[in-house]
Amino acid sequence: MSAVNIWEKMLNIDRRWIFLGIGVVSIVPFFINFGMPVRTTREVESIYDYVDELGSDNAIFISFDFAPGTSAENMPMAVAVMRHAFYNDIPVFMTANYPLHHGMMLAAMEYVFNPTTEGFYEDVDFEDWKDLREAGVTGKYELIEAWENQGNQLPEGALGWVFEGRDYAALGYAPVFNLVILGMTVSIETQYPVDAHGNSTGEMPMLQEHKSLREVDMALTSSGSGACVWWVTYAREKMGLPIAFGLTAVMATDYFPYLQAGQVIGQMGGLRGAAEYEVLLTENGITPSTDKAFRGMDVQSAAHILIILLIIMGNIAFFAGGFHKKTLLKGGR
Amino acid sequence: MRKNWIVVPALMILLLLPALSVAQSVDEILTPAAEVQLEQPDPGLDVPGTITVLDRKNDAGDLLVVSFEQPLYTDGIFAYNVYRRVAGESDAEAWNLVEIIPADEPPEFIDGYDPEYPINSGVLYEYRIASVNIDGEEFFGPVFEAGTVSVGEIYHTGKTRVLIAGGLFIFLIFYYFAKAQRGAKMYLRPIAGIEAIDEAIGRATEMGKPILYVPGLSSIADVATIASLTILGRVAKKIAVYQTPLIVPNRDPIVFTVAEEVVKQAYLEAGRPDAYDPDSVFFLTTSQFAFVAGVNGMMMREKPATNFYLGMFWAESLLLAETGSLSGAIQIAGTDAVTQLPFFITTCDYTLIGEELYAASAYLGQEPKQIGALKGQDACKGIIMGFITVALIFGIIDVVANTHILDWLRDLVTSPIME
Amino acid sequence: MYDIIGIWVGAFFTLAIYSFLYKENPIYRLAEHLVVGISAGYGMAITYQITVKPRLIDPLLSGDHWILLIPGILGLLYITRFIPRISWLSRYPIGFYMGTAMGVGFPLTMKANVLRQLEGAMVPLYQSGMAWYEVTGNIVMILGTLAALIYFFFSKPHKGLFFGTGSKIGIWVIMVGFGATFGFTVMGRISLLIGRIQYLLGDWLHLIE
Amino acid sequence: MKRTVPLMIVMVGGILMMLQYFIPHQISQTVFAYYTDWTPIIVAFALVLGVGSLTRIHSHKIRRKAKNWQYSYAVLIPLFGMPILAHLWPESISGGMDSPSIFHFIFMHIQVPIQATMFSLLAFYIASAAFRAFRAKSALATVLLLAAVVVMLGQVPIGELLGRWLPETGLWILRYPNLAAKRAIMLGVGFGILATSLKIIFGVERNWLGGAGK
Repeated sequence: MSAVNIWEKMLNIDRRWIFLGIGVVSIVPFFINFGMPVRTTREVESIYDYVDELGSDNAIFISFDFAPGTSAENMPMAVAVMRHAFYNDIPVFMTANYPLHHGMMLAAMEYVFNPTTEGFYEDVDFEDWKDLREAGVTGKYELIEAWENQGNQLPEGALGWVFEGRDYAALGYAPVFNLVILGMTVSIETQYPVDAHGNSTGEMPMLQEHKSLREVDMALTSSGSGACVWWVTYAREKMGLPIAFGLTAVMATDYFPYLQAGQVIGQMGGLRGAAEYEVLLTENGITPSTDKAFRGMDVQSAAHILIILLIIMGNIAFFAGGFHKKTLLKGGR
Repeated sequence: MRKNWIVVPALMILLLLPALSVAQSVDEILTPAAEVQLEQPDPGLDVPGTITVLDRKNDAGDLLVVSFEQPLYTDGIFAYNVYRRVAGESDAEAWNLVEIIPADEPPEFIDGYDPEYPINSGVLYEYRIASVNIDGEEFFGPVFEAGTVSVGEIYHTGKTRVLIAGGLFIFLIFYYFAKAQRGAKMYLRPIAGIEAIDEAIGRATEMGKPILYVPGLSSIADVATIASLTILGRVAKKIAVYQTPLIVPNRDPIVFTVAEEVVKQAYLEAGRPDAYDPDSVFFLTTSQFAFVAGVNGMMMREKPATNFYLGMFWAESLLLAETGSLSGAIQIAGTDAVTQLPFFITTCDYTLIGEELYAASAYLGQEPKQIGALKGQDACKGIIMGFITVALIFGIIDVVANTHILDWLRDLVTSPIME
Repeated sequence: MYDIIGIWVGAFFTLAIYSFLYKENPIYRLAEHLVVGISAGYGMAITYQITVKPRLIDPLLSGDHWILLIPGILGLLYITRFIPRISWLSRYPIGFYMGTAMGVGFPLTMKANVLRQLEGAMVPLYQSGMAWYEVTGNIVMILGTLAALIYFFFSKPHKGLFFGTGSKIGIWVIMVGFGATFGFTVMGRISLLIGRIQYLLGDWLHLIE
Repeated sequence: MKRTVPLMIVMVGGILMMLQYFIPHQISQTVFAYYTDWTPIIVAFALVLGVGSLTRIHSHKIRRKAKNWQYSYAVLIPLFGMPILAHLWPESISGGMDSPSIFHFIFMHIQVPIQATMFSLLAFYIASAAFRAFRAKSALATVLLLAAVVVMLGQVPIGELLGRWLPETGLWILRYPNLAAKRAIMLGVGFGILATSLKIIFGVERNWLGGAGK
């Protein structure tokens, strides 16, 4: 057997062995748990700092602009910012730009309000505090007081109450979303007369206080497609709404021009960006522990190392085997 | 062709912009507000003084700029409540609370953004402002009638730069369209990829093996697909002469019918209609991964000498090119999908990057529309390049001579965000 | 109970897709077809309940928004696509949507993609307090943008100092940019795998936190 | 009627909306308000096109008993089943733990896992291609791969342990040369989009008319 043949055999290995390799590498670190530190970058810090400055008088949008396909990356970003906002009592409007994305919004709420999630928030349905609302109790702190006076008790482990219509409004999907953004620069209520749960938005205290995008302080678009640009083109360029990007890693490098030109205040890129936000939340005592994105970073490290090794080994086999001589084109690069 | 064609339009905007930015400075006349009525201020808190109301420029006649004199003694004042009603109404119920301004913020705001209490064009309003203490008690100041009504404008002066840029763009595109339509010969630089395409066809002929051509996975509406089909015509014509077998699998049914026409036509033009094999162009499946599995199977069985991947690709780019490189074929790729380009570059022998694909198709197709559009876009890129070059020079001058001329140039292209 | 069954069903379909890595098989094919049907069906349901009903049907039934008949009829014309003899009528709504969308987008794209980006490329090379790598970065950024633009400039041969050297630098800069895209794309795909493994090992089997 | 009227609609609509941007006056705002009200309604019907062609392809397959025709039922049944479920129980659209429904179940526990897993298959394929196909064949491809390796190491915590310079260099690449390349591409794409818009508005590009008879 000649030397060339060994290299050729190596390169023609059944790729299911490689599949197995990547599978093993992505499972094992979960059980060893190195917990390697993640250093934060200014791209993510600027979003965190901006949200941290806001309070119950302000309001933000979180737009769920991703499908299930990229939820592993986009969901932790949206969830992290949502928990940050709830901690600071910032009202959150939630939207989705496509029918499938509507489902992701609901899934995010399910996660944050679920008692099995560490550091969850106890959700109060819009209908359940109707009497208080009609009695004119709409300020966050007096609302909590009145609500607890009615005999409601915060469940163990919950970080706080969130009142639908006061702390969040699940607006959901509306078609031709770029036009919806344009329309919301005038009035949110005309674009969303009812929310995803069928509640009348006009009755919501947070909509009465923040009637249009002009009275909103930021929009985060957690996006798996080019739709994130709509927020820049239709809200930022039209009336100056600060925009924050949460992008999948595949998209992240393409949007640096927007960041540098000052069209967005910051950007989270991929799982790493989400992990950075989780680290910031935990370091500042906003969440009791880091979440899924941070826990995935060990695996990410291991898998990157494996792939780099594979590239190096493959190239060695390729050049040592002399395959490069075969296919070279004159006009080629 | 004229050498200085970039300079003319560039100079045009350079000259126009400063002129307009001067014209844009606002000339608002202060209208003294008439005093209508005076209420005795409560001894509790001092109340605001004169309220000034101005029309806001560049609006639909639905905004007013309201400012007021802060009281002398601001002790204990927590915020100011601003009320508005239509002038002349006597009903106390008609007062609407339109804005709450915290005491530490500037005493000015734009009224009319609240969709519940809109301002109507041409209607006269009156205002009154109350000082509010921490308990929410209100101490009203005097009522003032607005000195002006809101009027809508016909042209938005803040958007001049966009207008100029847009107008210039439209002009350039149509100028080159017309020029191309008149049959003027326009220069396009030769694209290296075309040379590689010819060479790869030759290689396949020498080896007597087939050529695989994948026109992307997108629909006919995609620019990349259209460009790819133009190139397919040219490739097929060459192949017809050499009588090399051709394989063209399709994912989109409409693209399939067009591709079939294109190949048939190419064989006809090459004078070899008899050599056309009706099975060479075919529809495979619409499912993305099944398509890849099918094409990969063909690559391993037929071992084509050359693979072309031109058009729109998604995640499948990686799978196709990997199998192709294993089968030892020469691979030429081209797409405008930025995320797929790195994979093509590392796996293929030659890759047409983004716009090069369009340019290659315009170059090969020689269709006046395509060339005209390409030239028009080139002219715009030329202007952008001109600006960046000048900015670079100004930037160097700024550092060396400690001047601020770059800011001046930047202001020329900066369009304000707020309407 | 609802959740537990849900997670088992989800795990089944996750593994069904992964079975493709070993070999194409009927269960994979079933999952692949289901996802096409469900996503289109879900889209149709949401669009009807959220758009068509509250924005068109309810106002029309209430009786005083007759003007909505115009968009309603225009929309219905889409359906003529399936009737070959009058299928050309579907061009009306397509034309309306295309024309207006392009018209609305034109000035905004000009502003966000062209003017703003030009503005962003005109940064001062040096300001007090900048680190050396930021200054070199700015120079690389400005020259790189210029060079990459030259590479995509087709009206001049790539010869001479400006166009020749420029386009050569341009392609290098583009390659470094693509390197970054490559790295991030790999990272993104791995992240999606991590998400699924967390689902299988955590939500389903409870082996990890 | 067949060609001229649609071309007119495109042109009038396009020019009107372009001008509207520059005119703040009330009339222009009213036109725009109508536009934002109507377009979602019109576009909602476009969905019928996709559903129609799916139905056509798969019912055709079933009728002809083409290869794997049984799977076409797996497309058609949920395609029409989902809207029916939603119509019978409209509250299931809002989903959530409070109102478990079949509709929500199918979305959360079939659609979401399948779609999320589909894309994660690529992690495996990238690994295989890394070994078998990513080649430093030329100087340019080498630069690309080197930049990729630096960025990949810089983005994960282990890069930090290998040396502080790795993440720093990775970020520098992202913030400067990457930005330059992407901005040039963005400008090129921007002009491409603008030129295509113009061609469509002024009827130079008429491809979109196709496919519906001459």
